[in-house]
Amino acid sequence: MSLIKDLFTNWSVWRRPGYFESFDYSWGMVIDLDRCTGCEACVVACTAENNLPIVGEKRFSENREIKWIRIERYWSGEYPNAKLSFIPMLCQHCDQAPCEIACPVSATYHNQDGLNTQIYNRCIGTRTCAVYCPYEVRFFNWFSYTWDAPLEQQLNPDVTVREKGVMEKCTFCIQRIREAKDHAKDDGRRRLREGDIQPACAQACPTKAIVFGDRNDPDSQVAQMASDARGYTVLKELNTSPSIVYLRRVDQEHV
Amino acid sequence: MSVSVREALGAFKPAAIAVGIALAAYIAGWVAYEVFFPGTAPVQPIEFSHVIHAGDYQIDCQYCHIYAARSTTAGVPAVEKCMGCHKVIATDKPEIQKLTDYWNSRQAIPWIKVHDLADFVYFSHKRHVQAEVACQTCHGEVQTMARIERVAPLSMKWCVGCHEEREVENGRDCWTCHK
Amino acid sequence: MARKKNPGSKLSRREFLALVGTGTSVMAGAGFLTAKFSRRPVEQLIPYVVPPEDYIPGVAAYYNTVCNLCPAGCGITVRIREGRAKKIEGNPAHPVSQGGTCALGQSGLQVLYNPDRLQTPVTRRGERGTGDFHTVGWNSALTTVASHLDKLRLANRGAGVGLLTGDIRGHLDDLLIQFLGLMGSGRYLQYAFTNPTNLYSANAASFDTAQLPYYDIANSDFLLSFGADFLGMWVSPVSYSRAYGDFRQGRREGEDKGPRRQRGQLVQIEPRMSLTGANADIWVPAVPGTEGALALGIAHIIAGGAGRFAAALAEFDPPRVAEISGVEASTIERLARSFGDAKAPLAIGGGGAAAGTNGVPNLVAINLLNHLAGNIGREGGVVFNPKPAFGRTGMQRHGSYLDLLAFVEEIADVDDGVLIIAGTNPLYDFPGDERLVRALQRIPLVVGLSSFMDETMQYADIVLPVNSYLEGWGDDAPEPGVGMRVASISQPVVAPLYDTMDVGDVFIRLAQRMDRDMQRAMPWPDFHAYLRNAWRRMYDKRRDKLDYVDFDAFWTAVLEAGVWGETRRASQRNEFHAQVDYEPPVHAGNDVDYPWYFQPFVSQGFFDGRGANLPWQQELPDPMTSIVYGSWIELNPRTANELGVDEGDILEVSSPAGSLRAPVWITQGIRPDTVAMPIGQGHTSFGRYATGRGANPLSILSAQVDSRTGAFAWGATRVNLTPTGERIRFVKTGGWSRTLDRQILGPRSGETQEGGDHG
Amino acid sequence: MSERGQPSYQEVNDAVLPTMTTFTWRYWTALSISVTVMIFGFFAPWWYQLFVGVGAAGMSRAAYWGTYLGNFIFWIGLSHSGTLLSAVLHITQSDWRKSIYRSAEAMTLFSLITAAFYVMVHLGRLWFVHWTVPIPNVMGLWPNFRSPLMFDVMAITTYLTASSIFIYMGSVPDFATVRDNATGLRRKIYAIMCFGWRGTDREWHRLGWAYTFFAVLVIPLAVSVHSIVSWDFALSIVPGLHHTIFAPYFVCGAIFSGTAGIVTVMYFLRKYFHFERYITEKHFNNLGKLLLLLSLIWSYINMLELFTGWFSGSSFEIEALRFKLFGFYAPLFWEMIAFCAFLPLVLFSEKIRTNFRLMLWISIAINIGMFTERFLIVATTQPRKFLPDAFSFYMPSLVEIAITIGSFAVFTTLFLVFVKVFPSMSMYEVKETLNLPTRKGART
Repeated sequence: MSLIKDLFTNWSVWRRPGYFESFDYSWGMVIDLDRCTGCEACVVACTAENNLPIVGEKRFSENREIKWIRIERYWSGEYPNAKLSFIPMLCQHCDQAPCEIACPVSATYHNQDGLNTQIYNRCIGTRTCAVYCPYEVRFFNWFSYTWDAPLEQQLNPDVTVREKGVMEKCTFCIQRIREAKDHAKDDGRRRLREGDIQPACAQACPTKAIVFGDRNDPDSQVAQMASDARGYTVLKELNTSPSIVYLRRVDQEHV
Repeated sequence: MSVSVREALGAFKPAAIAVGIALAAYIAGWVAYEVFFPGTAPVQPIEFSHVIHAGDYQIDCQYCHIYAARSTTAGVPAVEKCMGCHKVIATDKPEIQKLTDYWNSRQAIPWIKVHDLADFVYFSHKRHVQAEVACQTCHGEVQTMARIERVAPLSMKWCVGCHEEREVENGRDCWTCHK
Repeated sequence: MARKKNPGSKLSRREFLALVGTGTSVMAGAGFLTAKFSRRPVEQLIPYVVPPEDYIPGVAAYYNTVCNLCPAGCGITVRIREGRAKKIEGNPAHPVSQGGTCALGQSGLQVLYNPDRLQTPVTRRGERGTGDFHTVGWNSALTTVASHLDKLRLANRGAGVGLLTGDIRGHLDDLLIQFLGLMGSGRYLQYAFTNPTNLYSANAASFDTAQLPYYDIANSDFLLSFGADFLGMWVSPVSYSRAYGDFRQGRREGEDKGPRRQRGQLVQIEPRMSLTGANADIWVPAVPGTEGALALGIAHIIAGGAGRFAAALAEFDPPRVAEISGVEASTIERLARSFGDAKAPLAIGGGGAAAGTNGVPNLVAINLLNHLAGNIGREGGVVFNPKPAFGRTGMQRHGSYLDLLAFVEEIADVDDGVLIIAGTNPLYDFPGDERLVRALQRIPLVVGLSSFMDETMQYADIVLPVNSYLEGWGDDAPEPGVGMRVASISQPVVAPLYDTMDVGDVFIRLAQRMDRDMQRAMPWPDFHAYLRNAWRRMYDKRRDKLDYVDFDAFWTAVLEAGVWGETRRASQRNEFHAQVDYEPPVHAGNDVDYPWYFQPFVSQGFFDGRGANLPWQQELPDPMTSIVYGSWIELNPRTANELGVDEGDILEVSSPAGSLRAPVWITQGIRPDTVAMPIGQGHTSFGRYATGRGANPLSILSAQVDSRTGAFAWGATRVNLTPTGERIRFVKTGGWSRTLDRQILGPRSGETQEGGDHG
Repeated sequence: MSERGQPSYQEVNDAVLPTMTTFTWRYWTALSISVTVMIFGFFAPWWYQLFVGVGAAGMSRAAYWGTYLGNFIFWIGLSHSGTLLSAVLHITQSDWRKSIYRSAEAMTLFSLITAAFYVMVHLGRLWFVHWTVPIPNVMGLWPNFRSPLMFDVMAITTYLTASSIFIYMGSVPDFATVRDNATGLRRKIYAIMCFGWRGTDREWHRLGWAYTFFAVLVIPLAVSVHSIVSWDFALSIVPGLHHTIFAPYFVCGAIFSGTAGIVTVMYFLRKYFHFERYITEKHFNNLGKLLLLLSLIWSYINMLELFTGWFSGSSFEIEALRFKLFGFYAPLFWEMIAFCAFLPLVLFSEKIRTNFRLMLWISIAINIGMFTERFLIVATTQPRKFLPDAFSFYMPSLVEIAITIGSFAVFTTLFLVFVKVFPSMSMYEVKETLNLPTRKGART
């Protein structure tokens, strides 16, 4: 039975060196923390694009909010030399994703675009992936959420509205990727071009701190910026090899 | 002294038979419903016959389902479209008069969906039409159906099976069809 | 056989068969029903009777229009699917937004689809302010108003009609002027407490150009910002943010990366660390209102005792300035040196610096820095805009706080005066003095044009529901401009959800219900027609310069692009006309009973409070604290120790004008002698999401005004804090706010990232 | 009465068979209470949770796992006593096992079932639980065999099957005895249940052979099960869970709590079914020794875990450790240490080991401690992971507490039913230990 064959190939394939380079694309991001001002435009943009629920004050207070991208803030120093740094935290789409081995039903897996994807309607809600995720960027639908009419008219028809008991997370706006591929096919192009796609956060960002592109394409903007001297990946020691490279904020103490 | 298993079982025979009959009846009832009210071929508000249009008159599918090649949805023709012909053609037929009533009262026709995919499924008619998949592959021999009937199971296995057979690019990637 | 089946039983064959019969039939029925109810409900396919043209289900359409949630006037692109607005993006072609948006702009969709929108005209039934209204038809509502106006006009008492609006620009402004003109009234005022009134007059005084300049942040390399939270919600956040990005890391335009230029340095001078302060390289907490002195101190060092201002600056030597502003002399010298040495230094003043009783002098002093640096009209400096393509500048439109009071009271004094309020909510924006309310109470007819029943609308007699900006027509000449002449049209991207009209339409309809000359004077069928005419006139003026076959081509082109501009720059010589002098700030309340400076600040999510009814904004974590749903008061840890309070303890905040309660948020980013509160919450009537949430700091401000302009000085009140003993848990996203030396923000400068220590 | 105070075969029957047929008021009250608690404590809240969503429980961001999984480990652990123990002792030919193993194995079975319940309670979408089973389906999809949870599903189902066969097989001859002493329908039922056991040599021989075979099979199985359960946690990279020591840690802890569980059960059987002559000091003494040994091992492993955490010097581990030892849940942690590491030390004295009531209290204390341990594993680690900004806190909700209490009722109910269906003491094996009956002793 072919399924059994697949089963065993899948088992070993992940360990093959250079496996991810062999993908069609490897979508990635570069976030320049020296540009990021923490204005949170990306947060609302994501909410609007991906039908994130309005959970309400009570559930928010229970840490049940759903924000695929959030701005984390870290203080250093004391008044008057206090400094506040922002870092946008979203799914890092790790190549060695801890969450992917976790799911008993393969609701989360690595697809041919190098995306760490989440299939909502396959999820049975064991929440293991969220426990395994070191970046805390997976969000669980503790309830089924509703929208006060007519707010639901804004919901994006390209994205499912998740029901209770389902895990969800940043998809790099995969619906946009799909649409772009669709248009590319219409134009008879096999591959997408640089700049065909922008996730909601990158598009909204007023300082253009977020750059999105294909890491497998050496002359793409992401590939080039990723090699910047300021580049780093969050929690590198965990060896999750994320798809998101951050550019450190320059701290210029002496002006 | 001791009781044999067979003997013991005997005591439970009537009970077993009763349960058996009950189950049989239950299943029979279920089947009856499926037979008399088939979900795959519901009764439509207007007895529109594809046999006449697609069969006899050989009208191209996309003449009415205009969005099939341009969009994810094939689109059901607007009442206006039907009236385009039926202002003059076959106006005496009762079904056509139904149509005319809808048109005169400026009401939409509440067609019943036969091929209904779940909300979490992304299906693009455009892609399939452009890949030159015949409509009949999924919708069956429509031109022979007096009342539209769903022939394909529209199950995931069925979709993926076709994708594999045609070696569709990323045909087995969940996100190709899910959203 | 039944007997054979169970010999033990007493059943007769008949009974047995009956039993079996009923049993089976019941079971069969059960099966039937289970099948019936276990089946998925039937879905229907409802086609159009007549489909709208260029409509393809499943394919998105994009329309360009203008955002009017704040006065910046960003160009936006709205994504439409099946006739519904799905997403707002920045319009890349628009020079203000350049493809970006702010958090508030994204939420415009929730203004459109807000569940609390006013859907039909309503008239007051109960007492004013009780919010007891009942619905009426447009016809009767308009007729009532029209007849009233007509009466006044025919009696030549039209002067008793006043129009109070928020920030209305472009041709709608002209239309309103015309309407009032026909009424024989000049009473037309635009008020919002966030209007940069002081900045206008300061610029008028220093450069005699009464407009908002275009600060070329992108090309400057040293930016000295006095209280201007230009990365927050100050004046034009998106365009400034974009500029800031380039200011830090150089232009980033798709393919070409551009030459890597010197990274610009930002110094933020303000008592409470704003978003801009958080992003600054150095945050200098100065005493509120003393920014002017600081600026002069810096000027003193730069000028070095020479030049025209030597005399005026003489007394502002570092020690003295340090004593006034609470900033060490060394820091001042350091800043001055960097400012002097920088290639393209730039000084921006606003926000808190302009919100004192000495706002104008402060800003003039800051302007002086730009003058000394030779910035005016220079790249990387202060670029003044050419006269806008149409409409009045803010200086001409806006009224100050005192103007507003006078305005409303005058109307109240004339017998049967009429006040029409559109797109502004002064009863929320206003400090805690009753004069405005009392005046409103005395006006016989108050007509409101609004989408929501906000605090002010509670006092209206008739409220007419207007289109949200995504449903109506309009145009806009953004202010501040971007150094060149820009105009954009905003078009309806979706059909109006409810029975609502554009503001312009309302007045045209009113005119049509009045006597003949009125009708003749305003002949247009609707505002759209008026707008087209206006643009036709513009087009005709420039016909030779523009290469379009005819006006329609031009019009469609502008609609498609969403923006139209002329690369015509204003020439401005680097002259300085004002007398510089430092005027110490006056704060309401003495420093004994009211030991703390009180600094309300415009919040990221709600701007001046207008965003509070949008659930997305309510659930938007505040950038500095990550708090959602509610307001707080920011304390320095030292202050908290003095009061013996901890995070979440509720304080009684009392000022000479009133008091409120707010929970404590302890932050390193504020002076110990200052406390701060976000503006935006504390609505008493603004839809289900905003009403009765948090507290409104404006409500306890004393009616302090700027000494020169009479603008509302919302940074000039002192408060006293008393713990109440109650406490709450903040609703917020953030957990701990220290990195615990984990590699989250990256390796320190110099080092590169190496594998960590986690086994 | 036969010599040396040994009971005769008849007396063994007379001791056991009545416990199955006589329904005292005490039994009825016990049953009705536990059934009520089960319904209103377990099933009702679960039903409610199914409707509103898992949000009914106290879990939230960062703490995605809660009491449910804590309970799951606890019950799996409890299940390790019976089958494993009885198998080991069976192979090692230690006869004292024979009077207690039946109830011990029952414990295994029922705690496994309770644990299985918890897996379902934990799930966000219970109605799709069958997707975890590798069966052909309309989606043409297989479960993910790389997932530790998948290992779990396999391991637990296998273990459940094995131990149910084990216990059933062990009781076939006893069913025959019951059959022979029963009448009417009951007689017939047991006739079927014992597969018409006649007691021929061939039957005895085959039983013995198969039984030993299963005993050997069950031992590695039992060990693997809890190792796998531990991997659910250890395979995550969560600080405080990502320890190689976890598998032995869990297994040892499991047997520890399991043995304590047996002691508790034994005490009640002895008290209420008057098995004084069959469950004696000897049993308590032996189990006491076992408990002592296990507690020492457990403490050792526990120290190892804490040490490695501290020794790693990694900010993540240290913070996790700090939170566990001195954080909000510190009292629970120290309570656990007291009950599981220090209290069992008193078992060094034989006087205490053979004191039934004391043994009861000690065993209960140990299980409380072990329950705490399982709770701490989920409650203290997840809220302190990697990004301080995402640090949070976990506090079980009423629903979770109710279900936790209810699950004990589930177990009790099952057990109360069991004692009426199965002979709660293996009659034939007890008889094996007696010397052959004299003419006086009647044979059945």
